Amino acid sequence: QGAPIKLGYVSPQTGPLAAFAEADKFIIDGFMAATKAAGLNYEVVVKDSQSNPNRAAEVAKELIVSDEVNLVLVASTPETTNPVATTCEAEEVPCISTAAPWQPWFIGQQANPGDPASWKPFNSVFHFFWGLEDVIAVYTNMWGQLETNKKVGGLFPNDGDGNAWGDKAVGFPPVLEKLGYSLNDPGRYQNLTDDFSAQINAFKSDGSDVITGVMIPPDFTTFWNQAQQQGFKPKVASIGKAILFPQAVEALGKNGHNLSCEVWWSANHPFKSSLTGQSAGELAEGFTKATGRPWTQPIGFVHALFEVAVDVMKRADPTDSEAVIAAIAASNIETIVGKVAWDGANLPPFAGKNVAKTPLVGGQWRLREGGGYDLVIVDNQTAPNIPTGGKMEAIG
Amino acid sequence: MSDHLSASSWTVSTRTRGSAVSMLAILALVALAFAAPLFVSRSVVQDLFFILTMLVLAQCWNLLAGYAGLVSVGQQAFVGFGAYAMFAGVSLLGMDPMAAIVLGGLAALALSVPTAFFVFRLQGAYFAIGTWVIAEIVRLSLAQWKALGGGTGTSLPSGATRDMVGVRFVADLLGVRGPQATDIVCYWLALLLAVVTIGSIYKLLRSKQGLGLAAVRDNREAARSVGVDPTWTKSFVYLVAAFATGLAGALIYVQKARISPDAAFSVPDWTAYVIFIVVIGGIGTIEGPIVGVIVFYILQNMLADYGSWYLLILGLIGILIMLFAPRGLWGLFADRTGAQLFPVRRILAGQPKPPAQTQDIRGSD
Amino acid sequence: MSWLDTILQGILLGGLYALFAAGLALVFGIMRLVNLAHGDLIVLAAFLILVLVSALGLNPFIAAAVALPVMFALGWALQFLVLNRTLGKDILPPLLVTFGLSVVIQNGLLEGFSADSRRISAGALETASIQIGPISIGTMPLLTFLSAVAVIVALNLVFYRTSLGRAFRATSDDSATAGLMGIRAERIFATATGLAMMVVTIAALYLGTRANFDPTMGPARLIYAFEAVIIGGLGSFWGTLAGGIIIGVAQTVGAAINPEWQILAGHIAFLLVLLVRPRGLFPRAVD
Amino acid sequence: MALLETHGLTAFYGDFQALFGVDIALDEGETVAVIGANGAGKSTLLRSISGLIRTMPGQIRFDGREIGALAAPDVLQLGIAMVPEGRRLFPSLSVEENLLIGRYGRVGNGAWSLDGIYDLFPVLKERRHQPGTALSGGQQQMVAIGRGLMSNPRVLLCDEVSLGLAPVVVRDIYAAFPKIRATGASIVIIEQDIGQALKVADRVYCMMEGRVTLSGTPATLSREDIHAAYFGAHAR
Amino acid sequence: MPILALDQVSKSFGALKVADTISFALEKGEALGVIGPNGAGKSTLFNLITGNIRVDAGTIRFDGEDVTRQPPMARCLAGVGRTFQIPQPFEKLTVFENLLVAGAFGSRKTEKEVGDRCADILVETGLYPKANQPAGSLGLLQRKRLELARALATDPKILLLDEIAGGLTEGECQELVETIRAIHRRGVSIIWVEHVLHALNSVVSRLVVLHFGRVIGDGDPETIMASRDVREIYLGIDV
Ligand SMILES: Nc1ncnc2c1ncn2[C@@H]1O[C@H](COP(=O)(O)OP(=O)(O)OP(=O)(O)O)[C@@H](O)[C@H]1O
Ligand SMILES: Nc1ncnc2c1ncn2[C@@H]1O[C@H](COP(=O)(O)OP(=O)(O)OP(=O)(O)O)[C@@H](O)[C@H]1O
Ligand SMILES: [Mg+2]
Ligand SMILES: [Mg+2]
Repeated sequence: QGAPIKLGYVSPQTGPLAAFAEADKFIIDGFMAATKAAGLNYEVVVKDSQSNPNRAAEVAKELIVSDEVNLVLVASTPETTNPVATTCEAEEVPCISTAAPWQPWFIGQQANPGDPASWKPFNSVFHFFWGLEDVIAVYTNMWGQLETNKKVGGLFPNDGDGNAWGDKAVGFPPVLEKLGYSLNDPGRYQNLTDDFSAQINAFKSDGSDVITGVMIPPDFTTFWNQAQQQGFKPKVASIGKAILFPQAVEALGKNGHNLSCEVWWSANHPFKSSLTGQSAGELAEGFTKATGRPWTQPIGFVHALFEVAVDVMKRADPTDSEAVIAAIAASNIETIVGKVAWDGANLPPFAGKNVAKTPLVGGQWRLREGGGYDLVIVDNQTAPNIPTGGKMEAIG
Repeated sequence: MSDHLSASSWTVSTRTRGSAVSMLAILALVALAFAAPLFVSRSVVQDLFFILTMLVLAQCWNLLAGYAGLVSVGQQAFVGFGAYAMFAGVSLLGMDPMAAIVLGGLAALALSVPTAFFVFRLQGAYFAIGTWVIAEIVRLSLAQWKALGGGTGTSLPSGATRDMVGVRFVADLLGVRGPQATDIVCYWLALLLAVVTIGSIYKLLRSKQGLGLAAVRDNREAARSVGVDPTWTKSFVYLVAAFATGLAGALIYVQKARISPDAAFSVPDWTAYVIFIVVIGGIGTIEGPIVGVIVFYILQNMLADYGSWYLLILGLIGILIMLFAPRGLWGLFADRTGAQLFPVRRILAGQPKPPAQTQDIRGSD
Repeated sequence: MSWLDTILQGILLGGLYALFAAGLALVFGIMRLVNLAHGDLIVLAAFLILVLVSALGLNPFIAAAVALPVMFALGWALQFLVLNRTLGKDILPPLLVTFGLSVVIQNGLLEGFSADSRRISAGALETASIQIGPISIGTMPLLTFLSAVAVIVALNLVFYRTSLGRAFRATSDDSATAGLMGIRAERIFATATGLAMMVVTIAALYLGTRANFDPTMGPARLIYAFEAVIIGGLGSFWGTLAGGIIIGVAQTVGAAINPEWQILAGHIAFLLVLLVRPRGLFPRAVD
Repeated sequence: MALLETHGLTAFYGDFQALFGVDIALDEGETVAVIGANGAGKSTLLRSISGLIRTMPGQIRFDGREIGALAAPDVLQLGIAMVPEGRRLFPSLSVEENLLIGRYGRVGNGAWSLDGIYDLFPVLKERRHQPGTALSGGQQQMVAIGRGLMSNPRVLLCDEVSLGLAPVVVRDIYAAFPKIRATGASIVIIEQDIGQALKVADRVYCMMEGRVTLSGTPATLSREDIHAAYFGAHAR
Repeated sequence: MPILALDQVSKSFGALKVADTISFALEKGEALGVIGPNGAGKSTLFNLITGNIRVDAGTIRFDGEDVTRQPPMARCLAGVGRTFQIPQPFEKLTVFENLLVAGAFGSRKTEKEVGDRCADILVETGLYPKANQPAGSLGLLQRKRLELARALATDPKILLLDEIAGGLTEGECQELVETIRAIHRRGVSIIWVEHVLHALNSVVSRLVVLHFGRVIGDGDPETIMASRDVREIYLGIDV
């Protein structure tokens, strides 16, 4: 058997993004148990990015240079995935990344993000997740279920996600226009803004029925409260990132009811782990049992990251980077988040090589009797194999 | 007073007994460091790069706070600005990264001129806050620069660092892969920058300007009365520190190859850690930051896996040292042993003239 | 009407910043102590209120009232045991010690409460508002602003109408001579920091109910607080309120032009004020 | 036994020794003057007593207690107030506030109140709301004395209260001393003006270079003795 | 042409007038004494002459040139040397370095060029044994000597001395007087503020009396000392 296969894993375990990594230990423990049971010899070197892009780049370099890992895995938000992937690309070390929409990942690593002609594919880094086109489709499908005036207010911050979502070429604006929605985008605000009266005034005077955007939780809370205070009550609010985690929705008190968001993964997704054979429900339940906390969406993707890694390593000599890279490119595997294959399906040609897409559906947070919220899948037009749990409802 | 210059035989020197020995030791150490990539592993080179770049930042901050009394909490402005200028040079102008590093330094220098104009209107604590606000403004402004990714950030064109001047040569010479050769070239640049920075600071401190700087720090009013121009003296130091900080920032980001406003203008990474390094080692000495950066590196390696405990302990150590050993570890050591690697004291030696010659001015008792 | 609303919202926002800044102004004015941990202390107080709310099921306002004496004691001890040792001619020791303290508090909170963002629930008040003509004013922002004014009035009363306030000013002027009057400077300083922590608690109440907070968000607000204090002029509480309002209005007006300008506009307003008046709007006659 | 006495009092500023074994005594109700040249150590003596400079515990006794090691606020609480050299009014406080601050560490309910001070120095009443530093030097000195009295001290230490004041003003200030004595307070004054000192004091100490070189009642001291004690043997 | 001429110089701190239309001139090589009660504005007058404080009104001419608007650095270079009443040493520098700063900056020379002269001044002022000690470690007397030494190091044409004899013993005072006389003999003009009158009067040939920021007397020491104002206001002798 010889030396163990060394995987390096970077995620934001501390700092503001720590919620994304809360299942890391649970998943890696499960991964080690499963591989051992299967007679495989793996070692995982875990590094904490501290939610800091500088630190993420440093630890990636450490993984490559000191730990000499065979493959780097990285998850959660462009702030973590991009510095790590950039480092791996420069070092010609294979890297698989996930849990960030592919545009901020791919375009965000281009030298001149503003000039599509200059974009180049990468050699050794790969990403699987959904993209903006998916979230746009999911959101507009959800909105389509309701009667609205098709006026949309956009809240896009000046960060990796916000710039991609609001991008005039690849983001929301062109698609919404095509579908007959009018988008009111007042401009990029900075994260941790204390006042949204400018946006609220703009949406109010426009009479927007729909609000969308990709916000960090504190900003959405600030916005949503202020909107209610100012008497601005849209029918739909579909917000990325901010209401990903149940705690963030609970922080809104009763005002979180019927907020909608994209669903990357849920306990009801009809997929199984290729590694442990667990269903999505079983994985989620295992997590809750182990930690006493409710399941969250990133769990499935972190698990899938390790599934892909094992699958790749089965098909290549772990010590041969070229071979590993080739094996990643040739992947075609059913994971707990669905099929992962870098086959260029549903992607523009420039991203086809490095990006694989997973299915995305839409959900709404529903206030449970006796407190707490449930995430109910309300739209599956983009992935009919994922069952819905209800229909889209307008906010109060 | 010309008659006073005649007979006496004074000598003034800054050397101490051990200083020639320590100079030799330092030279040997630098030579060793230069040769290091030949016999140490890549990860050691990597760590040394980190140590050297942090050392440059720490020396610059120490020059400001320790020698000029300018407590800045906005040095990240120059790190980030230098780094962004380097990115602009490489990505937008197609420059070689090596040249773009120089561009980064110059850009930071250029930024420091209007900045100095503003912050030198403020005193003490106001100065500190002023520098911080300026850094925020620079960060927010660069976050609007769409060509370099705005708030998202951007990466260097893949291959840019591999095509950097000298990398191919080093790769062939040492028989290493491209990325490793890039690391080695960056390391040598960091070494060069650190040596030149320390050397220049040392030279500055031993020069007339350094003396004036010390006088201004000790007593501004008295300094003005003996002909020292405090504003000019401080501005000069501020500009020099900005230039070196910008170079270091650009170099650090050549190595990282990815930039975003939050990363490049990070207060913890480029100012907080730097302050800890200086405080732990000992403020107001050249040796202090050197000791500090080594201790900091060891602490980071020992504690980095403990997440927030690491920072918590670092914070506590900083507080304790400030309260109980305000002159830092090097201060403790130097107080016990009197050791000095970089002496700047002007020691007067020689004999006063025989009393007969001073008769005319002292009078008889 | 839109501009009126923009400015009004800016003024209300300025109340929040002034509240953040008032404690800072007190400590800065009396001891020349630049407390870089101020933002983190606000977050700490917010967590204290949160714990009281969730553990005892208290109404947040009552919880804040309970937290007031606790924070006073904490501030008193902090100043008496630690910060008093750093006071002197040199501004560096207090700066560095409070900086270390900031790191310690942040990471201590991270250990204790994780990085999750939290919120103190104020129930229906959160979204309530008052309609005045075409403009609606959020009840919470209004309460925040009124609290800021109340805090400023209270601080002014304490500072200028009580014997404690006289002792504050006297000690600030000349602590050795104050000692001759029977004033124990260390305790006066400790009391000042204790008071500042009470203001911090009030600020924390509004920070915590307004939006989510997490252990690392202190410094982001600290800079606005410093700006408010400096624009206002050392030791002037009304100046601090004015400073907060200037920054708040600059932000909302900047945002109305383009949200990209929101935060930048606040900082630029700060620069402009200082360019014209390097010692702030209402500097004290003697320094 | 004397109310306040020093035994072999020594005092240092860092390495510099300013007092070399000073013995003085003050009885209840008595007024004592300390005279001496610039730098003789007079202010240092008062600073030591008032706790601004810490000394050996046993070197100063007040009312039977050793107070040498006490800090200034503790000394004040025992009933010793000081009017410091150079007045040292608090610039951020108004005249009235400067007076009120004197009451901060007040010991007991004695004779002195705001009204009492305004009776003593009527001119202060008119200017009560002005900043202390806006007053003329003489008025400032009145505030400083009033501030010292507000704590109703048993002993009032006055350091050069007539320094740099016009003679008329000096007369006004000295006119107040009998009234202060009438309340039973004991007083130590430091005075450069020897004539003035001899007029108000029951006893006089003369200091030079950190030592007491002469003491006695005004009646027993000749001008020549004082002059010798003042300038040392080589006086011109 | 006088080396220094003040014309109607005024300065107030708030309501407090510390210099009130002061005018006088000093000839080259003259030694002038300034006396007056504490707080009369003597030190302030020095600060106005050196530029550490800006005048509110009036002009100051030095060596024929109007220096009213010049900063202290420029006036120092032009030849104004001063001591501070409360000594202001550069505490972390050694005594010798204190002089080097003054020498190098105050006369626009290199350290090398002024080293010897600074050392000689140390000997002259009796500070030589302390040359390599930090100035912060000096006692008050030596700090005062250092003030004088540092002022001399700038190679002044005029020397402003602020109460440097206070607190000296008789013998030390005598020594100081000799030193100042020697400096004076080399052609340096002197203005000396001093309360130790016998020392002052053994050096100066003219006295100016300040009171509440006004010049109330200007003349030869004998007449001034005998004048009614001075006896009343300054000496406190009953007339
Ligand atoms: N803070 C200080 N640091 C060092 N030395 C000091 C300090 N204060 C006073 N001295 C020195 O101590 C000695 C005694 O000073 P003190 O002030 O007691 O004299 P004094 O008799 O009150 O003189 P004066 O009449 O000038 O007020 C003097 O030599 C003085 O220079
Ligand atoms: N920077 C300042 N701000 C306000 N007032 C000042 C300032 N400097 C001096 N003063 C005041 O100006 C007056 C004159 O002070 P100055 O120091 O010139 O007196 P002086 O004649 O030198 O007295 P002394 O003999 O005690 O040294 C004093 O009342 C003093 O308090
Ligand atoms: Mg005295
Ligand atoms: Mg004076």
